[in-house]
Amino acid sequence: MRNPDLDLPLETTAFGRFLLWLTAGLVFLCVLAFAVAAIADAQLTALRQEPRIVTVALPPNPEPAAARREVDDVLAHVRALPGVAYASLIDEAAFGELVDELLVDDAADRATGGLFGARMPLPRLIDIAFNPGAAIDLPALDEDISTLVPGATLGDSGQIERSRERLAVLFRGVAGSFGLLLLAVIVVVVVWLTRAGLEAHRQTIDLLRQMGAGDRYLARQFEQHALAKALRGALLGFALAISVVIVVVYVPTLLGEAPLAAHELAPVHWVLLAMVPVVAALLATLVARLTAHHGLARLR
Amino acid sequence: MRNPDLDLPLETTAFGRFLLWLTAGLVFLCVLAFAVAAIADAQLTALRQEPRIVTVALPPNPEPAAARREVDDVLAHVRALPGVAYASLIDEAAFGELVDELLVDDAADRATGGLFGARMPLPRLIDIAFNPGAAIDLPALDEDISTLVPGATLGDSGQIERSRERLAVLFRGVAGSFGLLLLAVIVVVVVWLTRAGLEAHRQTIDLLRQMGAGDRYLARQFEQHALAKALRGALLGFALAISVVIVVVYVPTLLGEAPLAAHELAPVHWVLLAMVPVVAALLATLVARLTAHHGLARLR
Amino acid sequence: MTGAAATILQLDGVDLRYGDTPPVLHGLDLTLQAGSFHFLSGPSGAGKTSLLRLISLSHPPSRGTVRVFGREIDKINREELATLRQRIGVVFQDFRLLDHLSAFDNVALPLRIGGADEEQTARFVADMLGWLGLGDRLEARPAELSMGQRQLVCIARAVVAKPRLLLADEPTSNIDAKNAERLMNLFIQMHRLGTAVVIATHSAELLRRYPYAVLHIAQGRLTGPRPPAGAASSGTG
Amino acid sequence: MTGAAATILQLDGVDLRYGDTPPVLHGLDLTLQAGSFHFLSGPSGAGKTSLLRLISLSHPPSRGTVRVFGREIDKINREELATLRQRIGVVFQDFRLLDHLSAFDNVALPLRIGGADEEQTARFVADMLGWLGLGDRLEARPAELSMGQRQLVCIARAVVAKPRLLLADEPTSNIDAKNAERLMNLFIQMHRLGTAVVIATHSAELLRRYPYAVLHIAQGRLTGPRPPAGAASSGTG
Ligand SMILES: Nc1ncnc2c1ncn2[C@@H]1O[C@H](COP(=O)(O)OP(=O)(O)OP(=O)(O)O)[C@@H](O)[C@H]1O
Ligand SMILES: Nc1ncnc2c1ncn2[C@@H]1O[C@H](COP(=O)(O)OP(=O)(O)OP(=O)(O)O)[C@@H](O)[C@H]1O
Ligand SMILES: [Mg+2]
Ligand SMILES: [Mg+2]
Repeated sequence: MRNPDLDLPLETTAFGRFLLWLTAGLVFLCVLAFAVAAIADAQLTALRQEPRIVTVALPPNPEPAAARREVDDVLAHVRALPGVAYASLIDEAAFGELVDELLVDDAADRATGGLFGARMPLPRLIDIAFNPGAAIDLPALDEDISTLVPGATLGDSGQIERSRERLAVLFRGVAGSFGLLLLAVIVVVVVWLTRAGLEAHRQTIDLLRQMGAGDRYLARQFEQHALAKALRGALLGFALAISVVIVVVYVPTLLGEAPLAAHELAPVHWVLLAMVPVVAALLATLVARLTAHHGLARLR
Repeated sequence: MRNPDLDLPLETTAFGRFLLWLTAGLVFLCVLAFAVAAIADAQLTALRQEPRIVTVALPPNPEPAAARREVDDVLAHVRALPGVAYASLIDEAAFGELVDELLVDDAADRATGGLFGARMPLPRLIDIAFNPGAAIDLPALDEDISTLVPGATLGDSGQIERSRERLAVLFRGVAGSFGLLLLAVIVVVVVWLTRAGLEAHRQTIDLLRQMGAGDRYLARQFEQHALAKALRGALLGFALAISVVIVVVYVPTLLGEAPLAAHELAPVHWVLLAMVPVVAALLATLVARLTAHHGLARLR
Repeated sequence: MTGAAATILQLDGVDLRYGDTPPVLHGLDLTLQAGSFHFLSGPSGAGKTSLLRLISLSHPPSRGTVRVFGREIDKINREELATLRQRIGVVFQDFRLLDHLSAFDNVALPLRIGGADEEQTARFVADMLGWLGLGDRLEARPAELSMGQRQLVCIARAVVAKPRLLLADEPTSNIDAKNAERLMNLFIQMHRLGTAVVIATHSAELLRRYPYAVLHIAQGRLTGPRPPAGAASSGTG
Repeated sequence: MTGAAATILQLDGVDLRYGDTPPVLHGLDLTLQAGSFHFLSGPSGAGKTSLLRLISLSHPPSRGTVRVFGREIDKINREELATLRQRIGVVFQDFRLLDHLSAFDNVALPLRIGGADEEQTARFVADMLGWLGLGDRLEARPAELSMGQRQLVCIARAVVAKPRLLLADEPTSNIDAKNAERLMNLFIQMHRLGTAVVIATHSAELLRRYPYAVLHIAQGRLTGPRPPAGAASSGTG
């Protein structure tokens, strides 16, 4: 008449009552943590996709032939380095314009020849672009170049990017570890709830055993219950977490604040996030089963 | 022989088992949320303490008398505005040095007179410093100034600060509300656990009533239990959260990354954070008492 | 019978029903005087326990009025009800010992709830359990006692606070003949000291051996008090 | 006695102790044949329930060997133990019904655990409870039954799967005389069909009325099987 799997009243004790909500809470936090890691990862990828450009400044040299030689030496040296995508002299007129732009706001002024005209001796700048992700030994490069051309200096425009990169790596690492930690917490919680369930239903278990119920019969009840509750809890936590991600990430983007760039999340990130509740529920089920079997084997 | 408050075996059911851990988890999250709000608040205070400086650029004017008059007009107009702390002309030699510094890395070069010397006509710059927190109508100021001196422009260095300010306000609001929400969750959890406790101990409660135990006798057991468990849980959660704040905030600062500036947290912030576990524990106790009384009144 | 013939309990036209089912008890009228002694008999499922639930104020009547110690229970507030219940001792048919407490603490409950001091409690409880032959099992949990021993603990708990009304539901169902006689003597002693006693039993033996009035319940209706069933003498206590 | 005289259970020099306390049972030797019938008597706390715990394989002996259905229980693995237990029916002194299940589902448990199909289960259970007079209470939870009714449910659960060994601990403690006789007839019927029956009781009445061997336990030692106590005739079943 009734479902024969109702022997153990798991609903009425901690195991049944709390598994759903604790799983929901933990999966919520876990998905949030992995979302932060995914955002950091996406930004890291973006940062690494940008070719990194370092600028070399050679001091002005009034003698055209020597100047040309210096530039050629540096270009030849740099192009031979591994990881360099290209290296080129910024043309002087363009550099003049750049200086004008930096100091003069008014287009009209600039049209009349700017503050400096093009007659001033300017330093010669060489842009070196490295391949994405290439390992660059900037101090060594600095030394090489000042040996080639005394007074030549290496700009440090790469510095800020590298700091952001390190920050993204840090965030990805911390958030990712936190997410894994939370999965471990789910395992601990399920072990703990299953033990509490075994404890709370000790007398009923003894009774069912007396009637000839084997470990498999009993453990199956914990397992099925864990699957049902943990799956529902995990989906609930996932839905909440994804809502929060959307609210926190996209709403400020719409408001024009864009503190985080989630539109950069790749499909693989979304797939990984969607796997969290499934993994959590399966983990809970497996752990409930193993804990129940282990606990039952110890009870007499 | 035994403690007479042991009548209800609250330890053995959800109420006793989970109150501590759930309080610990929720207070942990709550303290983290309030810590984020406090950091945002500290940064907001810092941003608002910085005098905001806006720079006006007047186009070069080769005629000294007219040039001086233009500068005086602008200074007079600006100093009359409400909220202006001071306004002053940046001296030309210093500006020349600034330009040199911007474009020439080498101290030796600079000592020989720099790229430009001091003979070039440069735009004249006026720094306007506003009082902290003053409301500034920048577009109106821009218009006034270009009426006074055609071709004068207003730099927009204030723009970035305002965006950071809005972001800090947003973070403070969101994190603070989340913290309050978590306190509300604690209330809900305690109501829920107390109800579960009443339910689970229904038969024992009936028995104690049959022996003449009044509501106060019974509710006191829930209340005392809640106080003991919630206080321990809250302190545990607090200790964990403060450790996380220290690890996340100070360790990167030591590593030189400083994504957050927690050394700016004021004593009042620390006091408020320290109050979270106390408030949570008292709230839990009060709610357990009221829920128990209410629930007991309904049970027959 | 010693003690003034004050009315301890009075039922007038009382029905009792559980949920929507037909009433289990119909139109009961009953008066219990201080220092009275009644057996309550009837077949299994007749309503003996249900009647004791009414009398012990643990289940409200569906119809009619119940007065205890001169008070109509519909008109009593919760605090007063608790106080009245402290004067009633109940031996439950299913014992209802608290599993997590020792025999000692189980028996001490009514004294502690009544606010007795710990020293007095310790003395009373140890004396009572000692007299019942459980002096060496004070610290045992109910699960560590035999069924008869549990029943003795339940009886000790019901009588330790010297109630003015004692209701015992099959108090000797798991107890051997020798102990049963000791218990009957205890109940008779209490009745002589002024406690009103009602003992529900299906044991023809008890009814035959002890010369007290019998309330008989069948099909939800009460007959009696009938005069003692047999003319046997006994009850040396 | 019908059925082959196969040995169902054999105890050799068995002790039983709980924790560190002195043994509750000492040096027991006992053999139960298929289709035998024994009463187990003794004062409260003598160890009747403890002996039944040994026989029902729910508590291991502290010393000595226990053999059931020809197998020594120390040498049986967990799965086989479960299978052996399915052949033993136990009427617990404290019933041990599952509160959250209906009377029907409680009685169905052993059949379901044994893997019987639902249709057969439904028929067996309804027949059994109907015969015991609980046909209209199939869906009642234990808390909604009188104590005697609960005891009947417990008995129904013990016998429904037709065990080869039936252990009943005070099976009539809360049951009126008429029902008690019906139950005894049921047990006698099962014993005639080959089930070994052991009934623990403190009721001198039962021992007097039914002409079966009595195992007497006192101070942890077993005496008997003694021949039937009285020479009374009875047991019309
Ligand atoms: N909580 C309940 N809900 C519904 N029905 C109930 C409840 N308690 C008892 N009953 C029914 O009321 C009737 C009387 O029960 P009661 O326990 O009073 O009988 P009793 O005379 O004490 O029997 P016994 O001798 O078996 O203890 C029975 O038919 C029983 O099934
Ligand atoms: N789990 C246990 N732990 C410790 N002692 C126990 C335990 N169970 C029983 N005892 C003790 O063992 C002795 C025998 O108990 P048992 O329940 O076997 O007696 P019994 O003959 O069934 O008595 P009754 O007629 O009262 O049911 C008793 O003194 C009892 O206190
Ligand atoms: Mg009854
Ligand atoms: Mg026993």
